Amino acid sequence: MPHLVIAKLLTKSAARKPSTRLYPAEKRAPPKGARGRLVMKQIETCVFCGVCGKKCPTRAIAVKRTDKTWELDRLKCIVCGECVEICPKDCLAMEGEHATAFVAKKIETHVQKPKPAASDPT
Amino acid sequence: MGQRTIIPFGPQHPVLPEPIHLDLVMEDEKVVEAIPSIGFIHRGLEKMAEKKDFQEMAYIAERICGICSFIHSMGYCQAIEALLKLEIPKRAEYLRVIWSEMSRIHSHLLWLGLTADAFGFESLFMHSWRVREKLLDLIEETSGGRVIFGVCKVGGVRRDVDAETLRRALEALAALEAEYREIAGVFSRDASVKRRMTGIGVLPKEDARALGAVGPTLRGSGVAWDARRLQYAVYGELDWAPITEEAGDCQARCLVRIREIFQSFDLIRQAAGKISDGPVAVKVPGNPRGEYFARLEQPRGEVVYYVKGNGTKNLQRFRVRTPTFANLPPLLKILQGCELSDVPVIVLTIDPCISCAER
Amino acid sequence: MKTALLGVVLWLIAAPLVGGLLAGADRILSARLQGRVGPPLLQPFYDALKLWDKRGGVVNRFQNFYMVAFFAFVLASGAIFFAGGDLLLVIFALTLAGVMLALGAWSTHSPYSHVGAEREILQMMAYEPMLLLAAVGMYLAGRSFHVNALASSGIPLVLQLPGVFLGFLLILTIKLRKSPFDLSASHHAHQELVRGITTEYSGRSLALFEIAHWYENVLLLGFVWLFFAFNPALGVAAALAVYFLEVVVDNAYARLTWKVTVRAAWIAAAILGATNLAVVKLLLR
Amino acid sequence: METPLKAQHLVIFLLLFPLGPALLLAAVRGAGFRRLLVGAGAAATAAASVALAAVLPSGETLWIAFASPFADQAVIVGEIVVTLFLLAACRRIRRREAWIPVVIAAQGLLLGWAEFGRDLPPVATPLYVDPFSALMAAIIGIVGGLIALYSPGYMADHHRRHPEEKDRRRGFFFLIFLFLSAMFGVVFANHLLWLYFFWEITTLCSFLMIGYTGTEEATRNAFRALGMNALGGLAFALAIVLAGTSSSAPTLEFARVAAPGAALLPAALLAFAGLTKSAQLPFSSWLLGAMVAPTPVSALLHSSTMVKAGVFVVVKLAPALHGTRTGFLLALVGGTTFLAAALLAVTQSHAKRVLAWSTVSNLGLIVACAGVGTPETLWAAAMLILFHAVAKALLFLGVGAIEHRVGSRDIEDMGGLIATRPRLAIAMIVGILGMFLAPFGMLISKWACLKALADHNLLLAVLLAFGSGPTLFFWTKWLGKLISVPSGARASDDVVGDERLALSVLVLLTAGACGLFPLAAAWFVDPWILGLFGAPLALLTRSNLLIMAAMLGMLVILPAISFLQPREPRRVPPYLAGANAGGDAFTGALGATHAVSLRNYYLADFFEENAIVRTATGLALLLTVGMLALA
Amino acid sequence: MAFFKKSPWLLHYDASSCNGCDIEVLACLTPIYDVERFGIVNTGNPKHADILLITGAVNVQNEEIVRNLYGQMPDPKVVVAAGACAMSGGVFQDSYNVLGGIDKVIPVDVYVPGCAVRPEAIIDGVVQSLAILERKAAELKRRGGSGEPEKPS
Ligand code: SF4
Ligand code: SF4
Ligand code: SF4
Ligand code: SF4
Ligand code: SF4
Ligand code: SF4
Ligand code: SF4
Repeated sequence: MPHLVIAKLLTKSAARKPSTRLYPAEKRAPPKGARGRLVMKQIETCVFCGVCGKKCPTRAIAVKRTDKTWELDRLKCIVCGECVEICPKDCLAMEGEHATAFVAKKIETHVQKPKPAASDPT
Repeated sequence: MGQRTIIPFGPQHPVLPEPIHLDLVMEDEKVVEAIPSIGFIHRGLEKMAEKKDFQEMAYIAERICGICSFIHSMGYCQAIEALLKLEIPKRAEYLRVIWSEMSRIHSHLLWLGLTADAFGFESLFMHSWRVREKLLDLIEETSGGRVIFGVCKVGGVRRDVDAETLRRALEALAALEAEYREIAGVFSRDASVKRRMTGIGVLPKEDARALGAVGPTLRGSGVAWDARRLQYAVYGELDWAPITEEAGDCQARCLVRIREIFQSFDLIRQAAGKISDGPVAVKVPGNPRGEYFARLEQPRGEVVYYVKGNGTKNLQRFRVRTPTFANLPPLLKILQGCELSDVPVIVLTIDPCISCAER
Repeated sequence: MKTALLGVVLWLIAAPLVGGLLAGADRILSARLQGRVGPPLLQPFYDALKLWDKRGGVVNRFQNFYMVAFFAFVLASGAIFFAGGDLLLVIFALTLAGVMLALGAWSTHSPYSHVGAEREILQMMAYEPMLLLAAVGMYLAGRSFHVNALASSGIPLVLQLPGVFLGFLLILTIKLRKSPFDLSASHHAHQELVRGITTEYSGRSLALFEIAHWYENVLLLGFVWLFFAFNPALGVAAALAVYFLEVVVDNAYARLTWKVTVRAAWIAAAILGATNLAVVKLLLR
Repeated sequence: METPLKAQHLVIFLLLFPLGPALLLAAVRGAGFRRLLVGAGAAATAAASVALAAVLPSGETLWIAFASPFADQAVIVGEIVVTLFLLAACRRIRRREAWIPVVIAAQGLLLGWAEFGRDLPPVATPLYVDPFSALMAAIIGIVGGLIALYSPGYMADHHRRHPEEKDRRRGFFFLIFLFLSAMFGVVFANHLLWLYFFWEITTLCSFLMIGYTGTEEATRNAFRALGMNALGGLAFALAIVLAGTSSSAPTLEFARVAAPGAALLPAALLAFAGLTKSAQLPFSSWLLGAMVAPTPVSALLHSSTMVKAGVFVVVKLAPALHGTRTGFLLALVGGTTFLAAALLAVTQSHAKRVLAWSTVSNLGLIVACAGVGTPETLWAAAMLILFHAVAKALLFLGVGAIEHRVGSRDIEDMGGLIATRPRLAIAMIVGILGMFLAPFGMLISKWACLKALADHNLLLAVLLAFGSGPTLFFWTKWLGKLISVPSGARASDDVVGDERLALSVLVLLTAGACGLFPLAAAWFVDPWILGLFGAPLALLTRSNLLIMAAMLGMLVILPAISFLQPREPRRVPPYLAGANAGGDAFTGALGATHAVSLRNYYLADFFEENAIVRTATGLALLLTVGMLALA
Repeated sequence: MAFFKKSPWLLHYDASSCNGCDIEVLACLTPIYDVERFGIVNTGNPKHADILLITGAVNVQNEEIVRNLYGQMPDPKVVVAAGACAMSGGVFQDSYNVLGGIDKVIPVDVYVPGCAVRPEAIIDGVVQSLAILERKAAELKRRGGSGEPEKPS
C-alpha cells in the first residue's frame, strides 16, 4: 500500500507562500453584494413607517415614529437583508464589511434631526 | 468481575463539532455498547413555524443547519411553492441547483477534513479546509453569504448571478477541482488512511435498508438511491446517476463522498451550460393551504419537509425528517463492538449533523 | 567527574531552551506543511509562561505530586545521560518517569485521563523492548553501556546498528508523541481522548508537563546523537534531521490504533533490533 | 575442616526446632495459646536464621558433619513414611490421574534401590552452609516467620467467613512449621538423599495445603500439584541414582567439583526437578491451581519460599551447567517462561492469579540466570531471590488483608484503596514498587542480568527486553487502580493486629532491601560469588550506586516537597465532557446519573490466554526435552 | 506578564447553534485564517482553556453544561459569545426551548455579531478579549497570589 501519498502536497505547501490571509494586518475587500452588516444609510429620508421592523425575522429593529428614532439591536440581527429590501425609502444598506465585536451591549440609535420647519400650511 | 468503563462522550467533546452525548460502555477499548442522549441542539424550530409568517420562515428553515443551509431553505420553499401551485422561473431553478451542488461540495469537503481530523491526520484536515475556503469564496461572491447563503425565498431566489460572475466562478471551479483531486488521492490511496477506514464500521446492504439509512451511508452499502432522482428542480434535465460503493465500511462511505464531489463539479458545469435567461422570482400569491411532502437530497442524504397550511400566513404544521435522524439507528448498530479510537471515525462517516436531527 | 558535572549543568539549563525552540520550530514547520503561517518561534515559551500564571485546579491532592515526580525523573534520566552514565539506568529512570506520569493520570479517576493512562503504559509496553535492545546493541557495538565511553569510542555505531537505528526511529515517534503513534496525549485537540493523560492538569503542573516534554525530546535526540557520536557535529546534524523527519511523518500519517502500535514496535524490535544484534554479535566479535 | 561451633549449632537448630512448635500446634486447640505459640516459634526461627547469617564467617562454606548415626536411618524411615502417605492419599484419585501413584511408587523403588541395592560410600558432611544458603535461610526464617505470624488472624477470619468448611487449623499450623523445617533442610542439605527427603516433605506440605479447604476444586488442584511435583521427584530420584556411584558419595558437590559437562545428566535431571518445583513452563499450571489455598499458604509456599527451593537448587547446579548446551536450553526455558508468564499476568484481574503468574515469570528469570551461570547472572539470581521473596510475601499478605476488608480479590475492586484504606494501600504500593520499578529491587537485578546477558546469551537478552514491557504494564495498571481516587472516598477499616505487624515489618523489609541492597550484596552475594569463581565481581560501581541512591532519595523527598506546598490548590471536578452532575458523577444517556466507572485494560483479545499458554507450553516442553536429551 | 495575550487557548462549545457559526470557528483554525498565528490553540478541554468561545443560543438542556465548562476553566478566563444566537438567541429567540443569549447563564465579555459570524469577526472578537484577559490576570495578581478558590458556579 502506498505510504506518504500526501508528501507531494506537503512539500508543495512548504515551498509556497502560506495561503493564510493575514487578517487583521491585511484586510480583504468583501465581494460585491456580500452581507456583512446592516447600516442605517440615511436617517434623513426615513419615514418611520416601521416595515423594516415588522419584516425583520428577529425583531432587531425598533422604530418609534413619535420620537423619530430608528433603533437597531445588533445582538439580534441575523444580517438577512430583508429590511434593506423592504425599505421603501432606501434608507438602509447592507455593507460588505462585517460588524466588529464589542464589549458592552448597546442599542444603536439613530435619531432624525427635526427638519427645518418647512412651514407649508396644508 | 469488577466494573466496566463508561466514557461520557460529549456533549462537549473536541471531536464532536456539535453536542451530543454517548455513554460508551467499554471493555478495554472495545465499545460494547453505545447509548446516545440527544437534545442539546433542539431549538423547537418546527413549533416556531406556527408563530412565524411563512415567508419569514424561510430564514429560519435555512438555519435548521448552517451546513446544508441552502438546501434547507430550498426544500422549505419547494414545499410551500407546491402548496401555492407556484411555478417558479427556470433560471431560478437552475441557480438553485448550482447553489445546491456548491453546498454539497462545501459540505463534503468539510466532512473530509473533519474525518481526517478524527483519525488524527491534521495536515489532511488543514488541506481539505484550505481548498474548501476557495469554494466558500465562490459562494460568497454569488450569494452574499459564506455559509448561510440567504438567497432562497418562496417564489424563486433573491438575487441573480450575472453571466460574468458565473463565467469566473466556472473558471475558479476548474482550478479548485484540480487541487481537490490531490486531496481525494490521499483519501483514497494512503495506506494509513486505509488502515483506519477499510473494514471499520461495516454496514451490510440489508441492514442499511432495514435500518433506514439514507444518503452516502446508504449508497456506501451498495444501494443506488439518491433523492435527486425524483427530478425536483432541474435535476431531470441533467445527466447523472447515483454513486455507490459496495463495501459498506467507512472507506466506502468516504469514497462515495469523494466521487460525489467530482459529480457535483460536473453538475454545476452542466447547469451553467444550460441555464437560460429570465427573471429569478415570481410574486407570491396568497397564503398556503393543504399538505405537502417535499423530498430532496442533502449532502447527508434524503430530507423530507412536511408542511401543512390552513390558508393563513402561519403554517399549521411543519415537520422535517432529516438525514442524520434517519442515519442514527444504523450508526448505533455499527458502533457496537468497535474500538474506542474508531468511534470518532465511524460516527463521522455517517456525517452526523445533530443540528438538523434535533432542529 | 568535571565533564560529567558540566554535562549535567548544561542539560539542566540548555535542554529546555533547545527543546522549547525545537517545539516552536516543529509548530512552524507543521504549519508550513499545512499551508499556514503558524505561531511565532517562541510560542512554546509563551505557552509555558502563561500556564505558569494560571490558577490551576486539581481533582485531588495527589495528582500534582506525580507530575512533579515525572518532571524530576525526566531531569534525572537526562542528567545521567549527559553526565555520561549508564544507558540502562537512563532508560530505567525514563521508565520511572513515564510510570509517574501515567499514575498521575490514574489518580484523578477521570475517564479520559484513565484511558490516557492505559494508553500511555500500552505505549511504554510497546517501546520498552526496542529501547532496551538499542542499549544492548550499543553495548555490543561500542563495548560499553556508558554514554561517555560510547561517545568517545569513535565507533560509528549507526553503521554497525542500522537496524537498531531504524527501530529506534520508530519508537522515537511514539516517545515524541507524534502521529501515527500519538495515542495517549496528542497535541492536536481533535482526539477521541480530549487531552488524554493531561486532561485533568492545568496551570503550573501543565506547564511542567510541557517543559518536561521538551527535556525528554532533547534527551531522545541525545540518543540519536549517540548513534553518530563518532563525529559530534554530524551527530547534531543527524539529530536535527531526525527531529524534522519526525515532524514530516507526523504530518503525513493518520493516527493508528494501539494494537497496530504495539505490533509495529514489537515487530520492529524483533526483526530490526534483534537481527541487527545477532549480526553484530556474530560478525563483529 | 574446622567448624565454628556456633554456626553448626544454629543450622541444626533451624532444622529441628520448628518441629517443636509444629507438634505442639498439632495438639492445641485454644486460639490464644496458638497465637502465642506461633509467635514464639516464628520469632525464635527468625532470630536463629538472622544469627546464623551474622556468625557465618564471611565468604566461607562450612561443611557440617552430622555425628548421629541415626540420622541417615531417620531420613530413610522418613522417606518411606512420606511415600506411603502419599500413596495412601492417592486412594481418592480419579482414573485420569492414575499415573500419579505409579510415578510416586517408581520414585520409592528407585530410591530403595539407590539406598539398599547399591554400595554408596557414606557422606561425611551431609549438611553445609555457604553465604548464599545463609541468605536463603534468613529469607525463610524472617519471611516465613512473618507469614506464620500473620496466619492465625487470617485463618480465624477465614473460618468465620466460610463456616461450611471443616476447621483443620491444627493440621494447618503443624504443616506450616513442618514446612519451615523442611525448607531449612533443603537449603542446608549436602547429602542428596537428605535433600530429596526434605524436598518431598515440601511437596507433601504443598499437596495438603492446596487441598486444605476440601472443595472439589481444591482437591483437583492438589493432585495436579502432586502429579507434577512427583514427576520432578522421579527425576530427582534418577539423579541420585546417577550421581552416586561406588566411588563418589551422592552429594550436591558433584555439581561444583566435577569438570563442567561431566556430571551433566544428573545435573539436568535435578534441574528438571527444580523446574517442576518452581512451576516453570510447561509445569506452571499447578501453581495457578494452588491459588485456591488460603492466602498465607500462597505467600509462604507458592511464592516466597517453596517455589524458591526449585530455583535454589538450579542455581546451585549452575557450575555444572555453565557453558553447556543443556544449560543454554535450561536458560531458554526460563526465558520463555519469563516472557509468557508476564504476558499472561497482563490478562488477569484476579489479584492472586496476577501474583501467581508474576511469580512464575520472576522464577523464570532466575532460572534463566542460573542456566547462563556466569558470575554476573548468578549475582542477579541471588538478588532476585531476595527481592522477590520479600516483596511477593508482602503482596500476598496484602491481598489477603484486602480480601478480608473489601471482600474481593479482584483488582478492579481495589480502586481508591489509597483513600479508603491507606495503610493497606501503602503496603501494596511498596510491594509493587519493589517488584518492578527503578531504583528498587527487582530492577537492579534486571539491570545486572541485562548486562550479563548481552555478553553471554543474546537470545535471552532479547527475551528479557520483551518481557519487561508487559511486566511494566501489569504492575503499573495495578498501581494505578490503587491510587485512583473516586471523589468522596472515605477512609474506613484498615489493617489490624497481627496482620498489621506482619505487613509493617514486610514493608520495612522491602523498603530496606531496596534501600540497603548493596549491603546484602556485600555480605552474602559477593562473597558467595567470590567463593564460587575465585574472582570478585564489581557490579555495583560507586557512581551507579550514587545514581540509584539519588533516585531513591528523590522518591522519598518529592512527596515531601509537594505536600509542603503553601496553599491548597483549587478543587475542580473531573472533566466529564461537560456532563458533570456533582462529584464525579455525570448525566449519562437517557438522563440517568452515573458515577464514573473505570476498568483497567486486560488485553484479553490481544494476548490470548489459551494461545499463549499453548504455544509457550509446547515450546518449553520441547526445550525441556531437549535439555534432558542433550545431557 | 504579558503572556496571556500571546498564548490564548480556547475552548469552543456549541450551546445549540445551527452549525453555521461553528464551522466558521473551525475555519479560523484552518490555513486561510490560521489563528495559531496568535498562539491560539483549540484545546477542547476547559481545564486548559483561557477563552470560552460559545456559539449558538443556550437551550434548556445546555444551561448546566455551559456552567460546568465555565466553572472548570482556571482563572483568569474570558467568555466570547459568537454569533447572533450566542448574543441574544438570534433567530431562535422566540423558541420555547431557548433561554436566549449566553449571558443569561454566564457572564460574557465580548460579543461578536454575525449570522453566521465571519472568521474575521471571530478574530476581532478574540483579539478584543485578550485585553480583558490581561486585565483580569493583573487583577488576580493584585488580589494576591492566594488565588482564592472561585466557586464553580
Ligand atoms: S412608506 Fe409606506 S408603510 Fe411607510 S409610512 Fe409611508 S405609506 Fe406607510
Ligand atoms: S438584516 Fe435581517 S435581521 Fe438584521 S435587522 Fe434587517 S431584517 Fe432584521
Ligand atoms: S423601512 Fe426604511 S423608511 Fe421605514 S422605518 Fe425602516 S428604515 Fe425607515
Ligand atoms: S423536536 Fe421534539 S420536542 Fe421539539 S417540537 Fe418537535 S416534537 Fe417537540
Ligand atoms: S417522529 Fe416522525 S420520523 Fe420519527 S418516528 Fe415519528 S413519524 Fe417517524
Ligand atoms: S444534515 Fe447536517 S449539515 Fe445538513 S442540514 Fe442537517 S445538520 Fe446541517
Ligand atoms: S448566529 Fe446564525 S449562523 Fe450562527 S448559529 Fe445562530 S443561526 Fe446559526
